[in-house]
Amino acid sequence: MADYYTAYLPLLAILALGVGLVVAMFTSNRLLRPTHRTAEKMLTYECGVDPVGEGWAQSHVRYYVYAYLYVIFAVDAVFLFPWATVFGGLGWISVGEMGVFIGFIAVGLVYAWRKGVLTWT
Amino acid sequence: MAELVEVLLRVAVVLLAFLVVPLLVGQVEHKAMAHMQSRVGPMYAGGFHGWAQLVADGVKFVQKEDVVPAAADRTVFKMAPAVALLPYLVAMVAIPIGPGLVGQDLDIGLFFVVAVMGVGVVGTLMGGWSSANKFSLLGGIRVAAQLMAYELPFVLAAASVAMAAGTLSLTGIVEAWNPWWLLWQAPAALVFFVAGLAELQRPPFDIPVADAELVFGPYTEYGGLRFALFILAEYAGIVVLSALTAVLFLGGWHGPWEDQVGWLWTLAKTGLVAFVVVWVRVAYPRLREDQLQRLAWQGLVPLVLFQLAVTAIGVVVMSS
Amino acid sequence: MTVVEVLFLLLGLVAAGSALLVVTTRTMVHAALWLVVTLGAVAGIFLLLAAEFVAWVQILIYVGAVVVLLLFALMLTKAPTGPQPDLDARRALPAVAVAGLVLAVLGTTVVAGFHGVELDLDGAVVGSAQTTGATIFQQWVLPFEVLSVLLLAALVGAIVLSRGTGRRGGE
Amino acid sequence: MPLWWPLLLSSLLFAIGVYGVLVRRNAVLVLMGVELMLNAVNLNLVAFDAYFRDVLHGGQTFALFVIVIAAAEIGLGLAIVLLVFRTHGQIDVDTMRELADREEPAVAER
Repeated sequence: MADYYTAYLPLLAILALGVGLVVAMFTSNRLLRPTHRTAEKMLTYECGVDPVGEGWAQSHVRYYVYAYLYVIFAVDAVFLFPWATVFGGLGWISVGEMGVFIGFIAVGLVYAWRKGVLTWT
Repeated sequence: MAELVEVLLRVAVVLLAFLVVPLLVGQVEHKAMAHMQSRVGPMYAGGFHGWAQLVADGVKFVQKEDVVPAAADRTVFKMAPAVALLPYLVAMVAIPIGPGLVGQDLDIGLFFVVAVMGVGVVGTLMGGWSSANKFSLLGGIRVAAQLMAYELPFVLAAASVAMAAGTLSLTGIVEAWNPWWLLWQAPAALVFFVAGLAELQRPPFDIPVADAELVFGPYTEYGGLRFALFILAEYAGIVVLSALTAVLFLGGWHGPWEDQVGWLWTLAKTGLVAFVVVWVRVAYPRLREDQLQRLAWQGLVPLVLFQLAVTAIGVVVMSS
Repeated sequence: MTVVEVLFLLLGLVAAGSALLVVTTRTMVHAALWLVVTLGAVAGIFLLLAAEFVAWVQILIYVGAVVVLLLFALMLTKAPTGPQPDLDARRALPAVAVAGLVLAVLGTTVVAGFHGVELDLDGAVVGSAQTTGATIFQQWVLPFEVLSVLLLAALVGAIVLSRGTGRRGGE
Repeated sequence: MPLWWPLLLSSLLFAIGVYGVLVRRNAVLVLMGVELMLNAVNLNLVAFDAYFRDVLHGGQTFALFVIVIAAAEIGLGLAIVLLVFRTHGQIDVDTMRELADREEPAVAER
């Protein structure tokens, strides 16, 4: 157990150092930078013209479907990693188990394909 | 106590590499791209072939005014670059360049790297949303959709290597590496590299930041140091991707005289992959958004699923 | 107190505090971002409790995917920058009462039931990828396979839902 | 570490999740409350796994399964939310009453 915890010590250290690095960068930035706030400078950038409407463009829901496809496949990929470390010893049966699992999800991908979710309309 | 000092030393080296190597890649990009386009690129800063150009850029960025648009969500806007940058730093801890030459060899190293790199997308979405700008928001959503579409083949290709090696430790994977993996794992290597390139939003996969359509996507409102951090994240990403490709698929420190100069082999392979990243930027035009998604879902994912089957059969046949 | 205990208390404090902010903040996207903090802190606690693989799955799936889905949904439903006054229904008091009751019942149960029981982490088996893989693919195969059917159903459901509006075009 | 520490934290997270589900009107925020509750459950599972030193790692395995199911659930939930947004233009759960029992007969029956 002690080994397990010390293995994560560098991780903690690098996180702290990384945050420190960002803080140091912005502290030096604060010391060196000029500040001249003008109303025009604070405007939202829209290619040089005054901003039109609110900052919210309508986005298409198809982006969401792609994201959801990823989520489903990511949770599936998660099981591949522990499986990768053990299936050599378990042999064909284990490959079959994973094959059934992936097969079901691949059916989902084929379904999405057939329904035209993957083609941009 | 000595252990603690050693840990700090390792971490300090990782931090140093994180600060220096991305700059090297950036400089190589400046010069290589220039010569491919029959220009000379930066020549002035530092004297010899403009070697200090990026240092000068950094000095300039630190002195620039910190502009936060009035409509933006200030806190989120300010945090976003750091959230996009830090995952790459953390991921670098687990990448080995030689036997024992690693920030920390985690048992779960490969999965850890993949998981941590997935966090960066939150930073981009934060930047896109908090800018309160139409271009930024649409760019942010595109980035997120792209990252998610390509994260999948990326993760699956990584899983293929893990299956071949039978371990998730990055050091263990290099030790299990064998030259014939170059053939056996070739589709996975291709998928891994292409998907990684797309995740970094590098050309030809840079539609979220396409200047003709979206100004600069989620980074439109950013300037000065915060912008520099986003750019640094991109180059740190190139380094992490190249190093991972070298370690997972090109055999890391394996090569002639690997006992003496193994780490040089890792660095050379990393440099080679990084150069290909730069080359691809100059050589290929940008993909359209629909082509981008089609390549991921109808090209890379089926290919890598096929690779997984090949790997599984190969491993079981060899072990029985 | 050991280092592990101190870290646990810190992470627990972060998790509880950010969870409170998730349910009280008036800016929608901030709620999602505080959820990231909560989930990260809980992942840290998983690491402390020897569930190594589960912790990194939590980061990959929750922070890298589920939160992104939530942010997507917020952006697609036009979550504005700046606080919204009408995010909460006017039933904060009953809600506090119910939540307090839940906490009181659960809290007294676990404290009374497990008071003085020590969680000895020194001898715990780390849930590394190998141990997790060995247990899932030797002991829990059937639930694992059923999971794939569930995921397929969810995927088909989501595709049908996000394509199903064409027929109701008039609205 | 006393076993009740993680358990109490888990109860606390669960109660906070319950509060969020009850008080929020925006459907996406309600789902975030649900996520908090699921995380509380996972914390419990993992804590007991460490306590029992389960050879089968039942706690951790089920925590994994819960994470997977939670991901599927929230994605489906959000798909429904987006559908509601497209048909109604808003996602306030208090105004979605199409499926509610009505006191008086619906107008359409005339």
